[in-house]
Amino acid sequence: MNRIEKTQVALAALFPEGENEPETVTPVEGDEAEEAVQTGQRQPGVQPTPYEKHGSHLDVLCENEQVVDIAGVLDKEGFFLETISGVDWLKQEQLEVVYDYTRYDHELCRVTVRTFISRTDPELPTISSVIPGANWHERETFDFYGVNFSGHPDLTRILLPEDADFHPLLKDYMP
Amino acid sequence: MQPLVFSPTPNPTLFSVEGIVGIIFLLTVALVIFGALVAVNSHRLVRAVSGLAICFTGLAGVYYFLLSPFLAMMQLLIYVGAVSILIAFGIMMSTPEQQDLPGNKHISKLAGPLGCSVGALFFAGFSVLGLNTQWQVFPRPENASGDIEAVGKVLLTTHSMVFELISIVLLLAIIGALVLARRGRN
Amino acid sequence: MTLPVELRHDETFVLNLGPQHPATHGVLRVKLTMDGEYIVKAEPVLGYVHRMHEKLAEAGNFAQFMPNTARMDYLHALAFNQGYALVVEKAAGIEVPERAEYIRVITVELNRIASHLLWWAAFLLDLGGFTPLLYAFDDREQILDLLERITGSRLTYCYMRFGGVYNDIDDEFITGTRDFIKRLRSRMPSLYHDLVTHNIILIKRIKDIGFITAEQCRKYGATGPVARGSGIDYDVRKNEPFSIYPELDFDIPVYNECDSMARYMVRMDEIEQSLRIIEQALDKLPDGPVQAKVPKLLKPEEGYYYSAVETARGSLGHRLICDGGKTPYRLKLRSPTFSNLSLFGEVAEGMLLADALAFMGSLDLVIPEIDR
Amino acid sequence: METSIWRPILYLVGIMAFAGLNAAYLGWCERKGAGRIQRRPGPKEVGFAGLLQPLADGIKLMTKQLMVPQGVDGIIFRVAPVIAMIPAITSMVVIPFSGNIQARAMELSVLLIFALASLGMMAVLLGGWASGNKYAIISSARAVSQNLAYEIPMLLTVISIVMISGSMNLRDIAIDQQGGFWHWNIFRFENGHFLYMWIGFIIFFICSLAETNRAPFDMAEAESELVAGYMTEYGSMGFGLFMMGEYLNIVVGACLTATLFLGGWDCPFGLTPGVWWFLLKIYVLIFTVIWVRWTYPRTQIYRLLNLSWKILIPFSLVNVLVTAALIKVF
Repeated sequence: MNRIEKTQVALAALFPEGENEPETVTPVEGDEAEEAVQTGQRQPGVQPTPYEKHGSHLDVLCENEQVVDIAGVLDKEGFFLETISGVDWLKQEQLEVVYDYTRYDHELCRVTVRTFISRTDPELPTISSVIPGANWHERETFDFYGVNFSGHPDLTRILLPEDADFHPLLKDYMP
Repeated sequence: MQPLVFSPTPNPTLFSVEGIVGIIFLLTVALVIFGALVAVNSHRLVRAVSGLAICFTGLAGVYYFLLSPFLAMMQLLIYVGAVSILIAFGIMMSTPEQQDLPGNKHISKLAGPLGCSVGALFFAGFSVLGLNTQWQVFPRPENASGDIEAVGKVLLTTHSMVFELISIVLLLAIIGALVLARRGRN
Repeated sequence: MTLPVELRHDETFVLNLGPQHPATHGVLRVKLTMDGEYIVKAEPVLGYVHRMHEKLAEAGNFAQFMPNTARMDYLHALAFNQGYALVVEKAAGIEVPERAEYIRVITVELNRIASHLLWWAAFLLDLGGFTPLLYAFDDREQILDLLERITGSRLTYCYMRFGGVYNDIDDEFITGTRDFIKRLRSRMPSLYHDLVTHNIILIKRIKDIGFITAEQCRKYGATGPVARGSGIDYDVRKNEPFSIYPELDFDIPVYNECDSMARYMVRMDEIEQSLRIIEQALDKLPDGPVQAKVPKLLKPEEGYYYSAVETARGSLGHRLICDGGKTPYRLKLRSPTFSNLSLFGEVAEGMLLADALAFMGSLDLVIPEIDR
Repeated sequence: METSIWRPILYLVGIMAFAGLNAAYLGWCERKGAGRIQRRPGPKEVGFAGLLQPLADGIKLMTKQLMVPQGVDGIIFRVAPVIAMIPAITSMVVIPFSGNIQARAMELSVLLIFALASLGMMAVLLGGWASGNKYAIISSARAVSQNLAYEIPMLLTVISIVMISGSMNLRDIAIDQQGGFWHWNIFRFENGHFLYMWIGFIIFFICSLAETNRAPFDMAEAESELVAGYMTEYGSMGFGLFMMGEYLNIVVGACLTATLFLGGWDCPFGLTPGVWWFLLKIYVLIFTVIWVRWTYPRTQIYRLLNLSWKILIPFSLVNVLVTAALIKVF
């Protein structure tokens, strides 16, 4: 079992519903996987993605509360957090938060964790209790998107002035 | 080389070595008085310490004119260079703010006049004494130039007791400082 | 400020280091709570040169963002060029001609050396040594001259294109680069190592200072020389090979001491490794075009793309999300020093002010890259 | 006693001129020296080889407004730079430039120089305090602890020299070393002092670097840590006076080193002693100071203090003991 499969199994344990378990553990080259990744319409679960195409081995779509558990599992597996990016899907009326994880060793494995949250009341649990390095990344996401990370020790503006009252990366933000 | 002393000539002109020496003497005396006034009257602690340092510097000058250059140097080295600086340092490290000292309002109105009159009384008394005393002219002290050998001999013979006592005091001070300084450490 | 020292009941005071301070190399501000000369708490305050590049990316088409990349890490601008080119090429499925890949690697590595030289100079300046600055600038100037010949600029390059590079290199550049390699190799032992690295004051200043464990690196996502100084063998060029790096023979210097000296040594060794890379790439340089046929207006298909490159400061990631339009729907930059600096608060606790600044210097901060 | 007024006036003018020229032109020397060390030309635009640069700098500094920021203690802030200059100039009075060029051969001249040096510390302390700036205060605290720490080994080394010469008069100490370099205190080979005084010389030189706040011991103005230390709030001539005071302190330190260890105005080979040898020695020493400044990085305040308390003071104490013992035996 290589690193990618191991990680996939470890993560799949967080998604108990049988239908989300992938049938095979090798990266799927088929069209279904492709489509599922791109539309963002699929069910929560772990899905292998073609690395050559997307630069990521595993794509995890999860419920909001699960980000902490996933961070815990990945932390235990020796992953580190690369970055957290917010995305504003204005048409679908929701925000997405993307976490990128990878490992230091030579068995390359990149994991993308994604979760969708409401656009009107964006709230997510913080993972900074598990991964202290997430602190600043979450502050940045709060800064740009207004995502409220509950339980964050110091959710203040980081790059924008401390008295800013706007979230500039929202698609409907007009300066 | 002789230390600067007043010339026996009774009325030196201003533009001569004796005249300049006289001016310098008056300057040192003025420095003492000015420094003392600053030290007493200033409302800021650091300024008061500066006044003290000025006063000490003037005193060193007075010692020099009293034919004790060694004492004068020691006055500069210890009182200005060490004591004043340590006091200033202490203030700097401990005062919470550069506040003006609060004027004490509870002093009776009589205090000023009383103090002045007592001071005037002392001044008058000493003046009368000084003017009426038959001053003896002592010969030049032996060690007027501050010869280091003579100082050493005096310290280790005539004043050896004092010298030893001072070392004990200094030793105690060092131990005390160490105790205080080490308290914060593990 | 009317109070010279603001003493609280617990006898600490706040020292505001920056945003204009000689040791922060830019406009970083660190709020230090001090107990005498010891740091009780250190909070970096960011954002003084924030320019919202990520929003700018969403405002134009793909090619229009290329000049912006160099404005972030102005010291290793070509790696930022390359990182952005790679992620867009990945999204749009563009093949890059081999010669272009070689030229990219040569220029990026030259730029890496320039960046490390400038770091070295600035680090020594932090430690109070002014002379090394000018020696390093002397060498860096040679690199800038070389790069100016082919890229047209000296600092904020916009040299890469999707599917290649803007300009082919010529013989003069190749001989100039070879001369430079010879020159730097002859200067490294005497000017850099004898004068500075073996200096007892320098060693005492940075040895065992700024101790970062491998676990701390992982928790904070530190990469680059900071991680490699803590015994982590992580370099995107080896771990996640891109471009022509797999075809070249070079080592990743790793030191296990975890202190500022280890980070210093990593960078010094990396200069030598970069020289090796350039030499091999010049030897192997194939003929051919330097620019693939690419449509003027790119429209990559919908999807999530991630690609990483190794800059002088660590792993630079581009998270690109496309919606099929002609502009990036979302471009997130994972800048290495943003993560590296987030360590600072934890590690600087309990340090002396002078040591903390030496430690900060060893992190190799480029503020515009943190603030983006 | 000859009481001509002209002698003091001539010395006054001479010392002021010497001090002023040194303060101005050491800045030029430093910049030129730094330039050469760093493979660049240094100042060269104003006058031949930039020789008028100090004049230009002086005019610039003097014509700038003396800014007194809000919240500083105005009087002390203005007076501190002046205090920085006084001791350095006054010390020149007792320095024997040659056998017959010395303003005053005081019996306690060594003591006088040290007494005045401690006055200079007062200037740093007051200047830093009056600025009302946290960096300046930290810098003042550093300067005082550094100066106190290095005064002790310096004085101890001087004591061993005084014991050998039997005098605190700089002139007597210099005369004691006349007649070739084997008589100099640094190489002294008589009365049982078998070539160990160079240890004292090194201690003294290190201490004089620290006392004059020069790199690698320039803790008080460590620009990468404390911006400019106690000079942070100073501009124009306030800054200029601090700078000049610093250079003059270096000159005094070099003069003291040359007199105490290098035979004063003596020629190394016993030929034509005179003021030129003295000047040559002090400028070689000053060049060394500049050289060190532009070669080494700065050390750290606690290492600096440890160096003094744990290495220099024990060594200089042993030095005093050995010297005393050797004087007793031979």
